[in-house]
Amino acid sequence: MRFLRQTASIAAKDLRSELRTKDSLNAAGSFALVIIVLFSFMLDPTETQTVYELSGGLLWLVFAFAGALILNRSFARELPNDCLDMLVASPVSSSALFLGKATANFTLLLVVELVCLPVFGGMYNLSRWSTHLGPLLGVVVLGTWGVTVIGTMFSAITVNLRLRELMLPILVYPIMIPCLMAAMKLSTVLISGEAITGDDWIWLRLLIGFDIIFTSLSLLTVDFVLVS
Amino acid sequence: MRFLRQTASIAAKDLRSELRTKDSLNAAGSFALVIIVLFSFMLDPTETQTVYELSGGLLWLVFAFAGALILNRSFARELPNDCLDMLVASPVSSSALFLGKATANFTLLLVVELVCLPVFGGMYNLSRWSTHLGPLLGVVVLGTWGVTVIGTMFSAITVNLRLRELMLPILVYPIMIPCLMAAMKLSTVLISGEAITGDDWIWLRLLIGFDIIFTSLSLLTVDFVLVS
Amino acid sequence: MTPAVEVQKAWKYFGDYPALRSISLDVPAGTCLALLGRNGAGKTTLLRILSGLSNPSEGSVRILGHGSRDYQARARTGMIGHGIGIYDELSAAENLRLFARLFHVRDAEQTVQQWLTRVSLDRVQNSVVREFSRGMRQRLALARAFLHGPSLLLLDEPFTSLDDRAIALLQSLLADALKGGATVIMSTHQLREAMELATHVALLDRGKLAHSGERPVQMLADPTWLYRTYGDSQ
Amino acid sequence: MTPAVEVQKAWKYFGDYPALRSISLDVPAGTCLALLGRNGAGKTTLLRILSGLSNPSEGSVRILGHGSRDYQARARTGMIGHGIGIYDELSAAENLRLFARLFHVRDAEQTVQQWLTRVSLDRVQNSVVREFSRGMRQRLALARAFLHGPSLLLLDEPFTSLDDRAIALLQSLLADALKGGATVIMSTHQLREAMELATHVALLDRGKLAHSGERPVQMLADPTWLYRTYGDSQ
Amino acid sequence: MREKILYVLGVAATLLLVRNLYVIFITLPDEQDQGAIYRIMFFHIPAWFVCFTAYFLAGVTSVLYLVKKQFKYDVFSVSAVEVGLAFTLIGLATGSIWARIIWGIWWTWDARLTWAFITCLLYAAYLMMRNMMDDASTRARFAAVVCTFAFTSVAITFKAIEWWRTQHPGPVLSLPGRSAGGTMDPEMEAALRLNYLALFVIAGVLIAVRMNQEKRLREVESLRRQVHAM
Ligand code: HEM
Ligand SMILES: Nc1ncnc2c1ncn2[C@@H]1O[C@H](COP(=O)(O)OP(=O)(O)OP(=O)(O)O)[C@@H](O)[C@H]1O
Ligand SMILES: Nc1ncnc2c1ncn2[C@@H]1O[C@H](COP(=O)(O)OP(=O)(O)OP(=O)(O)O)[C@@H](O)[C@H]1O
Ligand SMILES: [Mg+2]
Ligand SMILES: [Mg+2]
Repeated sequence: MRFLRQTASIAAKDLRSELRTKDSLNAAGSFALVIIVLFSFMLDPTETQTVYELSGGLLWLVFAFAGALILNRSFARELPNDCLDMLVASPVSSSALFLGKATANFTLLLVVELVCLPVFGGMYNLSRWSTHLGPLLGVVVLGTWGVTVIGTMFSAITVNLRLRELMLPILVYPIMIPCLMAAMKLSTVLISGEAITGDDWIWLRLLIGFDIIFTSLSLLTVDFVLVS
Repeated sequence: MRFLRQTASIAAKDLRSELRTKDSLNAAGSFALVIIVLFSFMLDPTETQTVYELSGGLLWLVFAFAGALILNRSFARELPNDCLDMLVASPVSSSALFLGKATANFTLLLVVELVCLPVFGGMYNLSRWSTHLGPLLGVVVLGTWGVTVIGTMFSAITVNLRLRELMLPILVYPIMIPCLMAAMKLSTVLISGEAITGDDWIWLRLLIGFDIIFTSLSLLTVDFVLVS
Repeated sequence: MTPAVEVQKAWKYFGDYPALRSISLDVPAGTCLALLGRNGAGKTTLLRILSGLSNPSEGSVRILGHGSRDYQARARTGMIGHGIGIYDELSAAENLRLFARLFHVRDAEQTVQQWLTRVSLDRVQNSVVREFSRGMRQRLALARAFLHGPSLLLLDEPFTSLDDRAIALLQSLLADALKGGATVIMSTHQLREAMELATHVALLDRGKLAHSGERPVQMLADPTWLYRTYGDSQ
Repeated sequence: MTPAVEVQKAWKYFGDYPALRSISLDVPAGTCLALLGRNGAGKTTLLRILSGLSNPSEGSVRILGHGSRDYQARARTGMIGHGIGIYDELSAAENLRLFARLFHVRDAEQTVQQWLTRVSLDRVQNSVVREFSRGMRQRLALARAFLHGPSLLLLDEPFTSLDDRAIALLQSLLADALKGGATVIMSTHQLREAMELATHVALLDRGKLAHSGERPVQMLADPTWLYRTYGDSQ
Repeated sequence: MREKILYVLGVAATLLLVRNLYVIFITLPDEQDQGAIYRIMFFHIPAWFVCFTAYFLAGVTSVLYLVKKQFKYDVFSVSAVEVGLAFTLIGLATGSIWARIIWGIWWTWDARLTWAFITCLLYAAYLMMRNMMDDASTRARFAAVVCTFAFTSVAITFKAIEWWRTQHPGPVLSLPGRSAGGTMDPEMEAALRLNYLALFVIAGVLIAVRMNQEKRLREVESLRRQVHAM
């Protein structure tokens, strides 16, 4: 109970300082639009088949990129006035702190994604993108959580000099590959208007397993990262 | 002379402190590699024609994304101890400061790109990618300089913003699109093993013109950004 | 009565460098300890261990009878570090509310208002901290540290860059806290300000505890007396 | 002789808010001016203008006879700000070398070594600054500011978090610089330390110059005399 | 007095617009190829022209701000960009509708369209960035630099039809500095020019109103700061 309330306070704090004004929503929206314009230069948007085939990949590329930007900042935000010290010294357990920050990042990322999704569908004339909206959102949520957990952890590691050498930040993004890969495959299928069948279930299992494993791993290790 | 030495000192300083921690280099490098790997799974590698057509676009998208990670840090690095103040207060002109930082970013970005290029060629079985290596490198250098100049300039502008991670790409990409577009087109041609001919010269002219215009614009205005 | 802080044979290594060397220190409840020592002596390192930001490499630390990372110890400790520890993007009131919630302060809103008034920031409570001058931020940091009525206060160079009025405020806050039975440990170089409150002093010298005990009377007239007497003469 | 610093009717607006209001101040070469004022009075704003980090909205500023952003003015000015202005990822020696090069110091390497010894950081010169204690960083910041033998020194609260030895060091550095004909302008809240050197004082009160002139004798015995006499009584 | 002139101008322009609407929808005949939909041109083309002019003036005043450091230039830049952005949105909307009827799709990644869209995003980002800065002086300086850079995008949008092969129609008006154009029916062109005038004046009035508001905003902000300082 106490744990949950603290987690919520931390998350609320992070979200509030991002959402001060409606800045972040606006920013997220234009970010999505800008990236979508960039893609239009890469692809020939009139070849609908190719666009459908790449759709999941492009979508998650945007998500991963936006994620990398937002997550990199997550703990760095605490540095200027040594705020992280105050949080760690307060009666908040490291895991509540981590979960709170992860929740805030997750929410921000999700907002960006939910803005991107329809814009992406609309501007590329992917008429079938919303036929399996429920499952698609499910995949987005699962994939985003995976990206968030790893990214938040990485963000915590980079603020700690000692661990930076030990834990090889260069591994962080590659660790996300299974998660991104699964999310991409599933999204491509769903955006193309098909249902998840036979072969694709394994991707879903991979995605869920990934989320569970890395969430537990992070919660177990975060105390070592934050308390020196 | 004095100008060049100061520029070199600033660039050396940035490179040295980046190479100490390798933060943004690692982040940008591993992020770029992840994208390349993921897309190689997404694309059907047997459709060689499609892959060749997409190659330039994909490559520059990766560069642009990786670039944002590096550029975000460029001025942010100066914040913690108010180091930027010391640089601005020293007898270094704002333009030397800017050029120094741009040079450092350029080098870092180029390193990431030169690592990505062969990996990209290899993973996608683009057997012809290195046939026009010289011109390709030329295009990479020109394109990267464009990206860097704009990115460094806007890094200075956005460094104090709440949402600088998102604001940087939002402001920077629209402005650098001509440069990215030209670089994409030229790279596609060169990676496909063809030479730059007739119609494509306009892109090269655009690229060079872009570099010149924005370098001068930045040098003219940077003083207003740095001195309040 | 258990001492507020019990440190036993605590060592702290950074790599191979021992920043603290076998520190044993008991701070009785209700006292005010001035932690003195030259730059690099290890004051901050010790305070970070006491505040649970860092674990000693060897030795044990008990805070108010609990382990240094225990909820009970943390909830009753207040801290001011080198940085002010408040968020620039949030308003003054939001900052305090956040910490009130994290520390489970009862009547959070009322306590926050009370403290805002106390540090005379009530009129600007809804302004973003970024707009504050350094003095205003320092006052807010004080309010943040005292908000939950801590039984143990850990202050790392609290007088730094406060003007005369703010120093008077801090001293009165500390005096009130001491009167209420709290224990205060502060590191400082501004001996004169510290000596007005300190009942005990401890002197660190390159990681070792060179002296600890009640404040010698000589220090009131001549604050550097301790350095000269117990400090390394180099 | 031209004054080292000439400020004429300088205003500084942040938006429409005047942080400095018509400041006119001449600082004769070779003097040491203590810039006093409560939190938010505008000390930092004025020092930033003098150091060329910011232009006055109105009025004119001459530094050593040049415009405030001129190469000649900048090359002969040393500065210590709120932040210490050194890079955490570089080593002590690398930091100094960088600034030596930026300031075109002759015999850079030798000067750097000399200053490292002077601030007793020669033994840790190759350690990354991040590992230093606050006092060590401050000493390094001192070395950085004095490295190029500036004729004008602008110091924003330089005594902050220095220990007795470091304060003595800074005071001796300043005394040497003054003896060498340099001009010093420092803002501070630690009046006692400042009064040992200051020949002149200026008091800012919410953006206005409330008083400036030679240091009144009363201030030696009672540093807050100025505040009480010229400061706003609120 | 100034306010009164503004109101009078605003009313006059609105009246002109009403008259133009009458001419456009009632008097003018349908066009031979496009039928009734061509009428959207009377809004599409002037809207773009007005917004380009606004961006151009904002660019000029931005440079002036950097040189002279007077807030009135900054005030004009924001106001012009905001009004310009509104007209950009009108241009995009009318263009999209037109495209839907003529080409059968709402949007295509044609060079002109894409650049118009990029310009829109860029100026939206400009306004967003301003919102994120608290100190008016910093805001004005940085915004001025961004505005100067952003103008390149306007230039490219303007030139896109000449530089790339686009689906979007080429020049129809004869403008200074343009070789092609001048292929329009004189009666239509007259109506078009009158509508130009109406929209221009309306934009001008809007900018002036917005400038007043911006000035007030800054005054309020500084009063608040003064209260803080006490
Ligand atoms: C969303 C879709 C569209 C966008 C973003 C768009 C954008 C623009 C822009 C930026 C201009 C500026 C002209 C200038 O001042 O040089 C323009 C002019 C014009 N547009 Fe569009 N347009 C769109 C759709 C259309 C369509 C569908 C048509 C007709 C088939 C059309 C016909 C014209 C014409 C005739 C001009 C005037 C050309 C000139 O004289 O320069 N537009 N449009
Ligand atoms: N960048 C800025 N933007 C807006 N207002 C500012 C800025 N910098 C300073 N101010 C305002 O200018 C006034 C003077 O601030 P300044 O930092 O110069 O005070 P100070 O005398 O140095 O105070 P302190 O002793 O706390 O350091 C304050 O009211 C502050 O809020
Ligand atoms: N994170 C760290 N990594 C490596 N060494 C460190 C670290 N933190 C402190 N040290 C070293 O430990 C020693 C004690 O540092 P500490 O900051 O505790 O000193 P201090 O007494 O607080 O000094 P000051 O008065 O300057 O604040 C110093 O030699 C410092 O270099
Ligand atoms: Mg310390
Ligand atoms: Mg100050």
